[in-house]
Formats: sequence, structure tokens, C-alpha cells
Amino acid sequence: MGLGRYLLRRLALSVLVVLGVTFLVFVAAQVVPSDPAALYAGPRPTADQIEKARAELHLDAPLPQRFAAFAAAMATGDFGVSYKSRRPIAQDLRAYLPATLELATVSTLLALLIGIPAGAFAAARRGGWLDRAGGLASIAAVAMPTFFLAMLLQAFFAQGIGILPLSGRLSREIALSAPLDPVTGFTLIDSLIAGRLDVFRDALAHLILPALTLAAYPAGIAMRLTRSAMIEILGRRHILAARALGLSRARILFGHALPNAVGPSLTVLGLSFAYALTGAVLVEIIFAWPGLGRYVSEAVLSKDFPVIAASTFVVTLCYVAMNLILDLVQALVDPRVAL
Amino acid sequence: MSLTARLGPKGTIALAIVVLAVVLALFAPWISPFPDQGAGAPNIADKFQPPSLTHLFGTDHLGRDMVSRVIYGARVSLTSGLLIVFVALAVGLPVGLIAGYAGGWWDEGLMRMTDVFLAFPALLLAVLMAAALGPGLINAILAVAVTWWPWYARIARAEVLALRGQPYVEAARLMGVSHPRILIRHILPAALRPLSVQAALDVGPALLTASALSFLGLGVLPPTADWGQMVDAGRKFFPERWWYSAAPGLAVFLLALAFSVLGDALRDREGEDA
Amino acid sequence: MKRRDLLKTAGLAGLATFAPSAWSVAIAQDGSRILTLANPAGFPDLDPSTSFSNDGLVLANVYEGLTRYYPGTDGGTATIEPVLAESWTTAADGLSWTFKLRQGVVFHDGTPLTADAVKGSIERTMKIAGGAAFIWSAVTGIEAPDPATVVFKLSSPQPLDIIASAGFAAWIFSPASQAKDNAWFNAGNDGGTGPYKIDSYEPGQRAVASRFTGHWGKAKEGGFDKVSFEVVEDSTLGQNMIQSGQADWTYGLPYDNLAIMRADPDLSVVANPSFETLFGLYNTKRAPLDKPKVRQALSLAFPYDDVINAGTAGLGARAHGVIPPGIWGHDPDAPIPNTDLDAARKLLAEEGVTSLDLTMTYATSDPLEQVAGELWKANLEQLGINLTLQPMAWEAQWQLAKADPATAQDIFVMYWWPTYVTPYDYLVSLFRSEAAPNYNLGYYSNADVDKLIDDGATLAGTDRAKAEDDFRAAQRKIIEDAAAVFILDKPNVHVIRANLQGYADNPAYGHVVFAGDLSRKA
Amino acid sequence: MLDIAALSVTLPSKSGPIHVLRRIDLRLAKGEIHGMIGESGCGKTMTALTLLGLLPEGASVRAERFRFGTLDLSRHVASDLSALRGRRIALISQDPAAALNPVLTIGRQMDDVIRSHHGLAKGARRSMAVEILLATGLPEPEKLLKLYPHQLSGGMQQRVVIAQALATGADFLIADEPTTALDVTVGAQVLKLLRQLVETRGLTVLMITHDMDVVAASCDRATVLYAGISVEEGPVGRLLSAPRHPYTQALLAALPDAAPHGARLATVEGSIPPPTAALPGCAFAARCPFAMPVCASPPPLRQEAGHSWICHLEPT
Repeated sequence: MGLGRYLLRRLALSVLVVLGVTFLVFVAAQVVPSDPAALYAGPRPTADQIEKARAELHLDAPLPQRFAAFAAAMATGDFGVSYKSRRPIAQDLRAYLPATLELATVSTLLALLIGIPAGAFAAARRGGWLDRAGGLASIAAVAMPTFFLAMLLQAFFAQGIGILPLSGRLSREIALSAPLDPVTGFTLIDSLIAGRLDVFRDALAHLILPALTLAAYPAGIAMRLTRSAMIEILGRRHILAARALGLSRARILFGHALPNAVGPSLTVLGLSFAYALTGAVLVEIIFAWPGLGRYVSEAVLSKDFPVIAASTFVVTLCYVAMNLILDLVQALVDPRVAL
Repeated sequence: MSLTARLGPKGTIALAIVVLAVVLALFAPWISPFPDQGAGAPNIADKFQPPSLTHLFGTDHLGRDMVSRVIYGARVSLTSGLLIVFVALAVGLPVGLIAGYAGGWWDEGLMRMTDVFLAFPALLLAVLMAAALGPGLINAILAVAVTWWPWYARIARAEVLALRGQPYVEAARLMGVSHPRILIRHILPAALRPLSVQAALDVGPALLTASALSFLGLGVLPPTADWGQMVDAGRKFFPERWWYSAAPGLAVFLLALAFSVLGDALRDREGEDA
Repeated sequence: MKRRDLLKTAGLAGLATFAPSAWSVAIAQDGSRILTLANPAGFPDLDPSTSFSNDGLVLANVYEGLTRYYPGTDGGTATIEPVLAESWTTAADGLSWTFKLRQGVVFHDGTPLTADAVKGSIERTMKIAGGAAFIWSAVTGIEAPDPATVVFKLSSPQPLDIIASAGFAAWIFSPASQAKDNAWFNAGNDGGTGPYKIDSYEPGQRAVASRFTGHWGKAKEGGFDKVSFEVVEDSTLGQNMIQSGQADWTYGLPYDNLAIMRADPDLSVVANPSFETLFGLYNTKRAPLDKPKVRQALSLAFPYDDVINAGTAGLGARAHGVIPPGIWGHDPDAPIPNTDLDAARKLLAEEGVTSLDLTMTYATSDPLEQVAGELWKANLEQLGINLTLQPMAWEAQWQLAKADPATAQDIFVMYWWPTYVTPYDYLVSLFRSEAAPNYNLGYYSNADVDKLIDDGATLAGTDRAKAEDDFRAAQRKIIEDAAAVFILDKPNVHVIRANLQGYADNPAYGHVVFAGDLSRKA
Repeated sequence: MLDIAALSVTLPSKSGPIHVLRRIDLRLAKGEIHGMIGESGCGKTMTALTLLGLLPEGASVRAERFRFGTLDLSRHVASDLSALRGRRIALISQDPAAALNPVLTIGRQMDDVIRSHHGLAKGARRSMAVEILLATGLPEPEKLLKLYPHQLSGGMQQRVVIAQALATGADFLIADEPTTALDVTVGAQVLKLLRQLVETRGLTVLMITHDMDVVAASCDRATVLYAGISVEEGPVGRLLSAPRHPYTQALLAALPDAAPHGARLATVEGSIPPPTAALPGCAFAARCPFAMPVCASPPPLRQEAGHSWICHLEPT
């Protein structure tokens, strides 16, 4: 069907989905009982300050007109101002989104690095001690509540033996003595760009606990999915043929079986990234990680709709973009899928 | 073959834990050592008692016995876990069936709608719904179910697509059996099998999401015992008074574990080895 | 810096020692010059004209007002200290105030402090009319006859010296910054005269300020070169930072953990009364709460002492009406009810109320309000009254109450603290009749009380003693009417490192630290 | 080249030991294409797996005599055989499409085999691959290296599978039903290729099939298997024209071209005895038209000019 047409169709679908989500948020804004004017007028506004705010936000304009303005704002990326903090949302998103994306990426990588090899080895030595232990660990990881795991990790590694920082994204010394100027917003990358290895090490240390907490659930899923996929693959004839040709166990496992498991692993990658994007709310609160999750949960509790709308829009964009990329990678990796 | 044999050792233990949780939830007033404290009555005199013989898991900031609170908490967590999955199935299944069976515009429309709900960040949608509906158990359950049904719609659709091509379906069609009858009599039972296994596997994560909601203060109203809220309340006193968070946290973990293992055991017995 | 054994109790095995975390070592090297303040809430708005929340902590160190209010210590009379204004006089009719400015004061951008700068600052605040700008509502005009003199013209007599000492909307900032917009300030820029100037600001994380060498005040020996205002919303992290020495000052920690910190030689727990009081407004518009006797019965059923013990570990003080001690107009011997379930049952019987369903709303994030609700619910159950506890986010709770009294909550539990130090602020906002309720969320309206409040307001500028009598009479009427259950005056509890010197709480400026007054023992 | 006497393989299972191979005698001379024929389930593939040392865990392998080339493996058969796998013995799988890894290019799969058997540099490995692919009659092997299995026809896929077998350097090939998955004409070409390779490279091939035509077309000698027992063995010509063992006769009678035109095909009633059953006497007795009471005892080995079979019947 040609790469171009496939891309076009998927893009059209994605736009449709994003529009749907934006509309859903806008509807929620109307349905949920809230008085944006009071929120916008400041912490303890007087009655007339609220009236002034209502006019300023032209809340009394007819619904379709407001949706048009709302959709236009989303499209142009000028998300306007938060009702609560009156700060331009785009500015906050530029600070918070990379933090969440960084955490989501690292935790997803961690989930894959732990889950997939473990699943592969468990499948290779099915019934062996690794398979049973791995099976139990994966179920435990899936069942473990994130907020509880976060507390345990914090108590043990940070407060207990103190080898890892308790919270935050960078140590305060760096922010005080020589702050890192954000280029991409990803501290790991920025520190490398600035060539500051101390900052890189510090950022990495701050990432470990939250990323590990966030990676537990997807790692469990990754392991279970990879294990079942590999078991099926290892039973196939071409694996038997490869063994008959005298190839070594490791070469067969990683060279022949694992490439076939790329498909299921990609779905796991998609799932754990999506989970990290939205599941991070709890982890961000406990580890004081200045990410989108915390920013949005506060906005939801105080019904700060521009922030909710903008963040949801951005998260949905990431989600849809990631799905698109995953499908493309899947097609490229698996030659049988003709685009 | 008896049920326990069918489920294997791990499955039986998991089933035992689930049954125990159900019994605890149903007969909480008679089982818990301090029923009134479990329901919420404060008892300031022995505030923050460490674990002892009378209070196996110590007491909370209002002196209430943690064991009783956890037993009463089972009511909320169990009901929310099961109801979320049930409501999600009740919504997702029909959508998936119709989309898969009808195909064409129906399929495209329903599936795009499902995508919208799937694209919408799950916990955010749940928190938004809970904020909109206000706190309370039923609202929290609806809020989480809203983000959960799309998964079941997808699974149901995949099953229907696979089954629609089956000869016995075409045969029924040839004999003039009406579409709805085919759907309900032939396709639904076959689709239910993998879905029920998935549902059993999902009760654990469902009650975790519900307890995450109450962790954010959007679950049941105090003083009703709720594991998520108890872990949150205990967090401030962690680690000095570790038992305040440990008891409910462990309870959530055990119940979720039990359901997952049970789901797995059911899946294995179904022949698809996951 | 000695690390104390954090985990005394059996607790999680193997967690006994607390090794010095590798990450705070850097603090020790040049730490002595940095003051770290762990603030449990963010800084929503750093614009001096519109700031009206926790940002006061930062602004109080970066900007200065004309005067500063110091409450009298243990019964002594309050004093108003000169800051940017050296002296001030008021006309006989109280309708004009003249302030003489301190000489040699320079803004952070080097421009000198002039009368026009003061005039421009206050006028910008009044023009934007955001935040606490309403404190200047009586000001009709500001003149600057000469660079060192500022004259305020008022429409009605007002205690302008106290108003000028307010913690909000009273900051003076440079003419250049007066032209800037809200976004400029919130990007981490400042136009103040204060002892510190803002270096950097990461929203939701921290603001960093460094010493302003051109400040008119003399620097304290051993004072701080830098102040780091950290946003630490999670109390577990806050507690860990203060105990591990990563923070020098914090508050908002659970009261039940204070005992542990008091036992720590490196820390000292500073607790004294604050101007913040906790109360529950009864919905006087909905039966049966429209009957005073029913409200009095509910107040009699409230477990005051239990809440103080369980909620504030005994640090809170019984509230004597809505005006806390330390503010003029406080009434120490107001007739407040004590917990007496039998008396409550008698009153309910007189009103023929046998069973009742009530809803109490409070802030989700506040454990003290939840404890008050749960203990009260237990007592009310013995009277056959079922109290539903409804935790809500502040915005949602406030909007529900403002919508329609008939469908709103029965009891609205909240705190109140004054914009500036006056009993009028409490009474007019919470108990004066309002057509559309803004903060009078019990919808209480009583003509006599309204008159007393208004008279007191006009007299406050000229005859403060007479004004106090009017405010006290109004409060007595409110207590008698049981318009609200007055629970407790929230204690101001700060935990600081023991080696900090010169620290003193000033309840007029809630949770604010004047870093310029502090130093660290060598 | 290969000399096996009384090979037996039993697999453990919950419901008692499974006698997968009861008693197999097999002799192959170097350069010979030896057919192994029998109904499905008679142990053909299991014999192949045994020779490749690919039996599942816990299988017990015993043989009175087991010599491969100069090696005597009779004591610990299984472990020795797995050492030979891919080095001296290689497999040509049945369904070529399934035998090739769908997500790897032909080049990569050839390179894998060559790299694990010959310590050659990349360039040398590549030219060796090309040379072998040419030897199997594949056009423009250079282009082929970049293609994926699904882009090749069935015949070409089978040639690649054969090329892989050759690439191991093994001189003893086991071809497991190489033509079943191919249509007749392509199948014939593959058999011709095998014959060519045997002659040019001095290979020895064990041809496993259920199709008599394949045996007739390409094999020098053949062994007939029934229920895990080698019941008859001999040169193809004699076997087809004058089968001695009743089972072989029944097999040949079942072929369409053997029966007169339009007549019903002779079928053999009953089915193969289950592997769990112990068979003291002749395994075919239950279905043998000439069954006699003496058949309950183990049938004697009879030989006639290089043609041997086990049966109580006196040769007529």
C-alpha cells in the first residue's frame, strides 16, 4: 500500500483521536461544576474581583465560540494561561513535560532491560529455577501498588542506607552553585551537552528510585509477555532447524528467537510508556519529581481546566505519536508486513 | 477433576486468599477484634500503639486497631476491584462484539471512539471523573471503569473477528439464524472464555487503580476504611510508625497478588499458556 | 554534623543507621553561607502587587514595605516599626497620613527610593486591584510633595500605619519594575529594596536569592550570602531534609512527629500562637440549623480537647471566638461552650430534633480538619445525628458553598488569617451580611452585628479602644448566636536547626522568615 | 558410514514409558542415498531426531552397535550424537518455509551457519555462502543474500535449506520428507540436485519419506519401518519388485499405479499398535494376512543376497 499512504491514513486517524480527546476534555470542562472566574481571580478574591475575572475570561461567550477559540489555542500551541497560577501554560509545560518524558523513557528502558531478557531466559530454561522465580517476581511486580513500592524503596535506599537521594531531579548544590541551563529539558542530555559529568551522575542517581518504582509494573508485564511469546517461538520449526544446524544455544536464543519476539516486546514498550506517562502521578508526588503528573493532578483537583486541557492534549500527542512510531518500527522490523 | 487440582497448588492458595478476603469483607463486624474501631470510631487513648498482642498491627493516629481497619478496608477494595471489572466488561463487551461482528462503519466508529478513551491518559481520566462526580465509592468505581472498558472492547473485537470466520458461524448464518441470536448464542460464549480470564487477571490492577484514586483523596468518604487512603495517611508517619502504612499496603499487595495468580492459573487451565 | 539514628523503632529490619547521604555532603563545604528554607507549598505569584499566598515568604525577603507590625509579646502592646518610612503622622480627622521616607535606600537596580516610587508602587497595586489590593480601598489619592515625603488622602479614617505593614499588596518596588507585567516577575525578576535579590526561580521547585550588598540595613555577623527557598510539598521529604541537615527551617510537619524532633539535639521546635484560627460555619439558612439552639447543641457536642490532643499533639489553643490572641480586639473571657453531651441532648430535645443528617465539608489535604470531623462525628452519633464528612479541594468546596445555600453544605470547616492585623478582617469577611456570599459561607446575617462591625471599622482609624469594644460586642453576639463552632487557634510550629541564631516567629506574617535577621553559629 | 544394530529409544511419561523406537537396524555406505519408508507415526522422524541428538529431556537411547564412520558411539549414544550435530550430521527439514527464520535475511542465516563452523573472515564467509548457493542451483546468489524467506518460491527455499546443511560441512545429511511440501516438478528437481551433490561432494543421505515414488526415483537402498521396528531392508530395485515382508507388500499394493485401472485400492485394516504397548512377537501380526500362531514369538532375521527382512513366513 506504500509507506506514504499508510502514513497518511494513520496521521488522519491520529488527528481524529486527538480531536476526540480535546473535545472530551472540553465537554468535561462544561460538565464538571466549577467557577473558573473565582479560581482566576486569585487566592482570596473579593466579589468584584471575581466579576472582573469573569469578563476577562469572557466566560459568558456562547459555547461553540468558546470551543473554536479553545481548539484554535490547542492547534497553535498557545495554551493560554493557567486559571490558578496565571502563568503561561506553555512555559510550565516546557519545564514539566521533559521531566515526565525523561522519567517515562528511563523507566520504560529499565522495564524492557529487566523484563525481556528475563522473559527470554525463563522461556529458554522453562520450568527451571529461573522460570519459577521469574514468574513469581513478575506476578509480584504486577500486583505491587506503586505508592507502596515507592515508600519501601525510599525508606530502604534513601533513608536507610542513604546511597541514593530521597527526592527531586537534581541535588540542590548544583542548582545553587552552578545551575544547569536547560537546552532540551532532559537533564541527562543537557548535562552531556554541557559536558558536566558530575551533573550527569547526580541526575542519574536521582532517576534510579523513581524510574525503578515506575518500571516494576511494566517489567512484570514485559517478562510475562516475552516469556509466552518466546515459548511459542522456541517451539517453531526454524528453531529446530537452527539447532539441527549446530548453532549454539545463545546464538539461537538471541540471534534467532528474540528477533521474532520484537513484535510483542514493542506492544509492551508502548504499554509501559503510556503507563509511565500517566501512572507517574503517584511516583512524582512521592519523589517530588517536578513532572507533568503532579502538575496535572493539582490542576484536576482545583479544576484548572486550561492546564488539564493543555496537558491532556500534549500527553495524547505523545501517546499517539508513540503508537505511530511503534507501528512503523514493527513494520520495518518484520519484513513480512508489507506497508 | 476437582477445582483445586485444576488450578494447581499456586492457584489454590490464591483462591484461598480471595475467599478469605470475601469472608473477611462479609463478616467484618464479627471477625475483626475491634469492630467499632474498624468502622471508624476513634479511640484517642491508645494513639499510635506499635504492634502488640492486642493490636497485631498497632493502631493509627486516632488509636484505631489496624487489623480491624484493614478487615473493614477489604469491603471497599474488594467491591471496587470486582465492580470495576464488571462494569468495564458490561460496557466493553457489547462495544467489542458489535464492532467486530458488524464491521464496516460500525467497526470504524466504535473503534475510533475506543481509541479516544485509550489515548486519554487513564489515571487522569479517572481523577477527572472522580473530581467531577465527587468522592465516594460508586463514583470512584465508575471513574476507573470509564478508563478500563476500552481494553475489553479491543479483546472482545479481536475474538469476534477470529470467530466470525469460523465455519459454524457461517453455517448458522446459512440456516437463517438472525444476527443477534448468532451473536449471543454462538459468538458471545466463545468470546467470554478469554475475556473472563483477562477479567480475573485485571481485578488486581483494578483495585490498585481504585486505591491509587483514594491515595489522591478521591475514593470513599472518611471514616470508612479504605486501603489506599490508609497508606496515604500513614505515609507522613513513615518510617517511625511504619505499621500504619505497612498493614494496608501489604493487604492491597496480597489481594492483588492473589487475583493475578488466580487469573494466571485459570489461563493456564484454559490451555493458552501465557 | 552528627547524623542521628532516624529509625529507633523495630521498624523495617536493617534500617538502623542513617549513613550521611552522599548528596548533602556538598552542603557541608560551603553550606554555612546558605540558608535553606523547606516550604511545603509552591509560590503561585511573585508579582508584589498581586501576591496573596505562600509567595509572601520570598517577597518578605526581597521587598520591603513602609512599616512592619510586631505583636506585643505575652500581653504587651503591639508596636509598628519603621522600615522604608522613618516616621509618619496622621491628620486630626484621620483622613490623611504623611510618611517621611528613610534616606539612602536603593532598589536592587541601583535607582534610589523616592516618594514617586512609593506612589507608583501603591497605585500599580490599586490599579491591578488583584490579591489584597482591597486594603487600600479607602485611599482616594497619593501625593509626593518632595522626594522624601508621601501623603495619602483617605475617604474614611483608616489605621494606615497598620495597613502599610501588611504582608501583601504593601510592597514598594522600583519605577522600572512598575512597568513590567506579571509574567516578568514570575520569570524570577524582582524590583525590590530588600536584603536579598532573586538569582533564579524554577517554578514548583525552588527560588534562589543572594545577599544585596547595597541594602541600607547592616548585615548580621555570620549572616547568609544565599537563601534557597525550596518547594517540598511532601511532609515526609520535609521532615527528612530538616533531620538530615539539608534544610534549616520548615513547617507543616505532622504534629505527632514533633516529639521525635524535640528529642533531637540538632533541631529545635519553635511553637507559638498564630493569627490562623480553625472554625466551622453553620448553614444558618437551612432547617434545622436555622434555630440557634440546634447550633448551640452541635457546638456543645464538639470534642474540643480531644481534637487539640489528637490533632495538634496538644499544641493548639481553645479558640475564644473568631479573633485569636495577639490581635487587638481579642476577647480572652468570651463565653465559649465546653464539651457537654447531656446539655446538647437537652437543647435538641427542646427543639424537638431526634434524628438528623448533616454534611460537613473540609479541605482534602488537611489532616487536622479530618481529625476534627471524625471525632465530632463520633460524639454526634451518640445524639442520633449522622455527620457525613465530605473532603473536597478548596476551590470545589468554596464554589459549592457559594452556589446556593439550600443545596450547600451544613457545616463549612475552614481556616482564616488576616490580610493585615485587624479584627475587622475576620468579622467583615465571615460574619457581615452579604447579598452574594463570598466568605460569609454560613450566610449569617444579623443587623445589630453588622452595625457593630461597621461602627468599629470607622472608629479603628481614630479611636482604636472604642473600635475594640464594638468588635468585642459583635463577637459576643456571634458566639451567643452560635453562628459557628470555634474550634482552635492553630499553633505556629516551625522546626529549625539548633545552630540558627536570631530566629523569631512573627504571627503577623504567617510562615515568613526574615533571613536578614538570621545567622549561623560558627 | 553408518552401522546401527538394535537401536531403541524410550521416552518417560506420566502414564509409563513410551517405546518410540523398539528395534532399528540401519546400515548406510558412504555416498549412498538410503530411503527410510513407513506410515506416519512409525518412528521415521524420531530416528532422525535421535541421529541429530535432539531427543527431548529424559529420553533413554540404547543400541547393541552404533558406529558412525570411524566412531563407536554405542556406550553413551545421546551425548556423542549431539556433539556430531551440525558438524558431521545435518538436517534438511521438511517444510522449507517453516525451516527458515522469517525475520532474518538469507545472507544472515547462511552467515550464521558458516560462522559457527568455520573461523573465516567476513569476506571469505560471504563468498563461501555464494559458492554453496550456486552449487544448489540458485540464480544470482548475490541478490539472494539480501532477500527474506517469504520472497522466495518453495523450491528456492528448499535449495537454501540444503545450502545451509552443506554450509555446516557435514558429510552425512538427513533429508526429512524434502519434497512433501513442494509440487511434483519442483520436488523432482530437488531430488536430482541431491543426487548431484552426493556424487560431487561424496555425501551420504538418509532420505525419510512416506512416498514410494520418491524412494524409487532417488534412493539406492531403503529400509521399511513399522511401529518403531525396521522390518525389511534392501536394494530399491529388489524391494519394489519383490517385497518379502507382508507389510511392505501391503504398502506397495496400496499405491494407485500398482492397482489395475478403476479397481478399489487395497487398504490395510486396523492401525499401528500404540507405542506404550509391549510387543513380544511380530508387530505386524495383528494386521498381517498371513498371520500364524508362531508370529507371537519374535520373527527371525532372513537374508537373501543383500536383502533382509524379519518374518516367520518361509520365503517361497
